[in-house]
Amino acid sequence: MINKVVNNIESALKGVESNMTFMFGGFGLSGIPENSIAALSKKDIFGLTCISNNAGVDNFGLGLLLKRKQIIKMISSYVGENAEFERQMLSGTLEVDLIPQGSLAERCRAGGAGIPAFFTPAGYGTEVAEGKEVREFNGKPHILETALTADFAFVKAWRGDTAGNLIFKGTARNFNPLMAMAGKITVAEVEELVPAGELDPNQIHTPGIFIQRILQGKKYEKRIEQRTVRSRE
Amino acid sequence: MINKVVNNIESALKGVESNMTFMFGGFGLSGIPENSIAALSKKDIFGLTCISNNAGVDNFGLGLLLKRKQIIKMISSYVGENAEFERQMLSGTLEVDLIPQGSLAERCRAGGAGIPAFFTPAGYGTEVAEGKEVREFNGKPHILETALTADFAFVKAWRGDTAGNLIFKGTARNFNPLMAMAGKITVAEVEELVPAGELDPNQIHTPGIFIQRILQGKKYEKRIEQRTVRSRE
Amino acid sequence: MSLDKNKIAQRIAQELEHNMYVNLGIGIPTLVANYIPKGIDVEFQSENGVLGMGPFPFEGEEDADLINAGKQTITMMPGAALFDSATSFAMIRGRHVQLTVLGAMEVSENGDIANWKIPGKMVKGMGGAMDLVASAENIIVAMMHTNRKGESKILKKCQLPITGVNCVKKIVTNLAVLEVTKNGFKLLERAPGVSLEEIIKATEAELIIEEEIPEMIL
Amino acid sequence: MSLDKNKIAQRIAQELEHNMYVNLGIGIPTLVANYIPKGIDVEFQSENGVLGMGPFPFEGEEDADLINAGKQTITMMPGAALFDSATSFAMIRGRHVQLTVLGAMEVSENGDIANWKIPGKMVKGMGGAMDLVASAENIIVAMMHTNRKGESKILKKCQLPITGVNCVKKIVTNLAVLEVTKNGFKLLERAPGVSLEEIIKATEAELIIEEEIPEMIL
Repeated sequence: MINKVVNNIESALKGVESNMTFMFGGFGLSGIPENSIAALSKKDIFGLTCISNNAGVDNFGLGLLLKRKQIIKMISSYVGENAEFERQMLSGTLEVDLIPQGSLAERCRAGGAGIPAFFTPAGYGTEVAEGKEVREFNGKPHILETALTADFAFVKAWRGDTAGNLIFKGTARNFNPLMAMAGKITVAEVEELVPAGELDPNQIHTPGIFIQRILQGKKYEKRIEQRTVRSRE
Repeated sequence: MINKVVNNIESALKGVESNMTFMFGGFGLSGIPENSIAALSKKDIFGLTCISNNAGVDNFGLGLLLKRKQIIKMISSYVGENAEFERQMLSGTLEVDLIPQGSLAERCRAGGAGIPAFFTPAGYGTEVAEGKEVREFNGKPHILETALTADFAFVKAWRGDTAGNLIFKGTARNFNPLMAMAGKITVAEVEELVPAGELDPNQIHTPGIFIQRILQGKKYEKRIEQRTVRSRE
Repeated sequence: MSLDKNKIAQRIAQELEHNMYVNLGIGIPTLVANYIPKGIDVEFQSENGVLGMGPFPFEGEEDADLINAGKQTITMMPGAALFDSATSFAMIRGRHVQLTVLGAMEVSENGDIANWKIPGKMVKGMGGAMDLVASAENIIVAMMHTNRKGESKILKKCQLPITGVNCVKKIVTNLAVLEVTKNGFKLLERAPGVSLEEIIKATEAELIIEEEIPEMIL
Repeated sequence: MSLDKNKIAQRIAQELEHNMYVNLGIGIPTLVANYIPKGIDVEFQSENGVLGMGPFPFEGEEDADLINAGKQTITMMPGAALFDSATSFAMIRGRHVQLTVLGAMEVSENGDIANWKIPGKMVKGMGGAMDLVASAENIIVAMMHTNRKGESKILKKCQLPITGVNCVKKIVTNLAVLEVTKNGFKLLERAPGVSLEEIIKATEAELIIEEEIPEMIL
C-alpha cells in the first residue's frame, strides 16, 4: 500500500511557490481546506492564481490570502460576501475570471481525467462565450470549454486513510473530489485519518491515486455562513 | 419523495420496442441486469442496437438476445467469448462498432451529463480515429468523441431504495452508473430494494434522479467467467 | 392588488407537477417549497450537491456540512442523496432536473434572461445560473414586474448582459403570469384586482392578449 | 537461453518503482505481480474499477462481484478503492496510473504498438488498450521476440492495425530488453546466454547497439 501521510502542514505545503496556480475545494465556507489555507496565508508567496468556486469571507477562507494580497487572479463562479475582494478587483490589482459553476466543476474534472476540452451549452450567447468556439449539436449551440489543472490542489475530507482514500460528508463534498483529480500535487486534509483498510472500499469517494499528500487537520472551525433554522412548533 | 418502484419486470419493460437503442451495464458477466435481459429475450422485439462493454456468452447475458437475432448492432469495447456473436458478425447480419473502453465509458457519462462531445487522446492514429476531428492540445493530438444515449438503459445494483437511489457492490459497479445517466428511461434492478431513508445519502453511488423505474430482481445467478483461485498454503 | 413575494411563490407552486425534480434559486424561488400542492411529490435539488433537500433544521441542529446553494443550513428528506459538483451539474446539464425557478433582472420576449451582472457595479458572478438556464426543460422566472425605479423588467430586448438565450418559458410577477411564446409574451393571468391596463402600462414589451384574462386563483 | 513467460515478468518487475500505480494487461503482464521487489510499494489498478488489487481468492472465497479486467476473480488489499468505469479511465487518461504493462503483436521503432486486430480474423475488440497506450507515462511491452512462424515482432513499421502511436517506452522479450528512443530501438540487455547475433537475427528493425550489451540479472 502506498503511504501518502505527511505529519505536518509544512511538509504538506512543500514546494509551494509564488506565481503558482492553486485549486481549493469548498462551496462557500463549507468543505474548505481550512488548515492549508491558514498555513498558506502565513507563507511569503505571492502572485497566486486561485481556482475556487468562491473567494471566502473577509477574515476566513481565501479572504486570508486576499488580505495579504497573495492572490493576483481568481477563477470562480461567485465571489460575493467579501469586501476586500471588491476593493482589490475595483482597483484593478486583482484579476477575476468568472465561470459558470457547472463549467467550473466539469473543467476541473476534465483536467484530472485527461479530457482537454468539451462542449457545453452553458454560457452560449453570453459574454462567457466570447472568443470561444461555438458548435451546434442536436440543433442546440454549445461552446467549447477547456480543462483546468493546478500546480497544487488543496482539498478537505471528513475521513481519509493512509493510502489517500477520502470520504466526504454532506454537501462539504462539492468541488473537492474534482479538484483532487486536477492537482499536479493534491494535498488532502481530513478531520479523521485512519489506517489503510479501515474504510470500506465501496464507500470511497476519492480513490487515493488522486492524492499525493494526506494529513490530519489540526483544527476545524467549520464556520456557517447563513445559519437558517425553523422553530419547533 | 418520488416513488420509482415497479412491481414486476413487465412494468419495468413497458415501452420497449423493436429498433430501439438499449444500454446494458456490466463488465463481462459481472453486474449485468440479468432479469431485464432474460425478459427482453422473451419479447418479440428485434432490430435492437445494444450498447454494452461486452456481449455476454453464448447462453447467458446478451448472448440470449443474440441467439434470437434480436440485435442488429452492438456498440462495445470487447466482444470475445461468444461463438454465436462471431457467426453473426462474420455472416454480416450483425453490425459491430468497437470503441475504446474508456471512450465508451466517457461517452455514456457525457450523454447523461449534457456534454455532446469531448476530446480524448485514446484512439488517435488508429482506425478508431477515422472520420473524426483531430485537434492538438498541449502538443498532443486528440480526437473528438460524441455522447451516447439510449431509449432505455438497463442497470443492476446491489441495493436500491424506492426513490431510485443505488449502491453497487465491488467491481459490479463498472458501467452501470454511467449508463444509468444516459438512458431516456433507465430501469434499475436490484438485489435488495429498501424503503427511502434506509440508505445513507452519503453512500449513494447513483442518485435516484437518474432512475425512472426500480424493481427487485427475482433471481440472480451471478455467473463467474474466470474462476481463479490460489491454494491455501 | 399586487402580489407579495409569498403570493408569487404560491402561484409558482401551482406549476409543480407530480414526480418533478426542481431547482429553486435564491430569493422568491426558495419560498416555493412552502407551497407544494397536496398530493404532489417533488424533490428539490441544490446545485452544491444534494437531492431531496428538506426544510431548515431546528435550532441547535444546524450542520456546517449540510447547506444549500444559498449557503443556508438545511436538512435532508428520507431518500436524499449527496454528490459532487460535477455530478450535480450533470443532472442539470443533462436535463434530469425538470424545472428551474429563478429570479431575474430582465426577461426579453424571445426568452432571454439577464440576472447576473450590472455594468459598473461589483459583479458577484453567475454561480450556477448559466448552467441552469442553458439546460432546464422548463424555466420559470419569479420577479417583480418593475424595478425600484418603476421601469419594466419585461422587455423587447434585454439591456443588461444576459445569462442565457431563448430559455425562459414562463414568468410570474407581482402583477401577472406571462408565457414566452415564439411570437412574444402572452398574458395568461392577472394578479387579483390588477387591471389589464396596469399590466400593459408596467410592461415595455408587447403583450399578446387573447380573450379575457382571468385572475390568478391563489 | 530464451526466457520463459515468468522470467519476462520477473525482469519487468525490476522496472517497478516505489509508490507507483500500475496497470497490468492480460497474459504475461499479470505475472509481474508475482515478482514485486522487496521494499517496493506499488498498487495495481484494474480498469474495470478497482485500485489496490490483491491476489486471487482462496478457493471457496470467489466473489462474482469482484473481478479484474481479465474477468478473473480477485481480492483487494487493505486500502483498496472501488469506482465506476469513467472514473477508472479518468485515472488512466489523466496519467494518474504511471506504468502500463501490456502484451503486443507488433511494436515499431517509433513506439507504435499493434495488439488488437488481425485483418481477416475475428476481431474481439480493443477493450481498454487504446486508452491505456494513449495516456500512460510509461508503457512497457511484454512479449515474445518473434511470432509462432518465427517472424520478428520488433519492426521498422507495424504491419497490423495499430493500437496507439509513439507510446511504447520499453520492450522486454524472451531474448532482450529494448528501449524505444527517438532514433529507434536501443538494445539494453540480453537474456542470459542469448548472443547478440541471435537477437539481431530475430529483429527486423535496426538495433542501436552501444558498447557491450550486458546480460539481464534475474
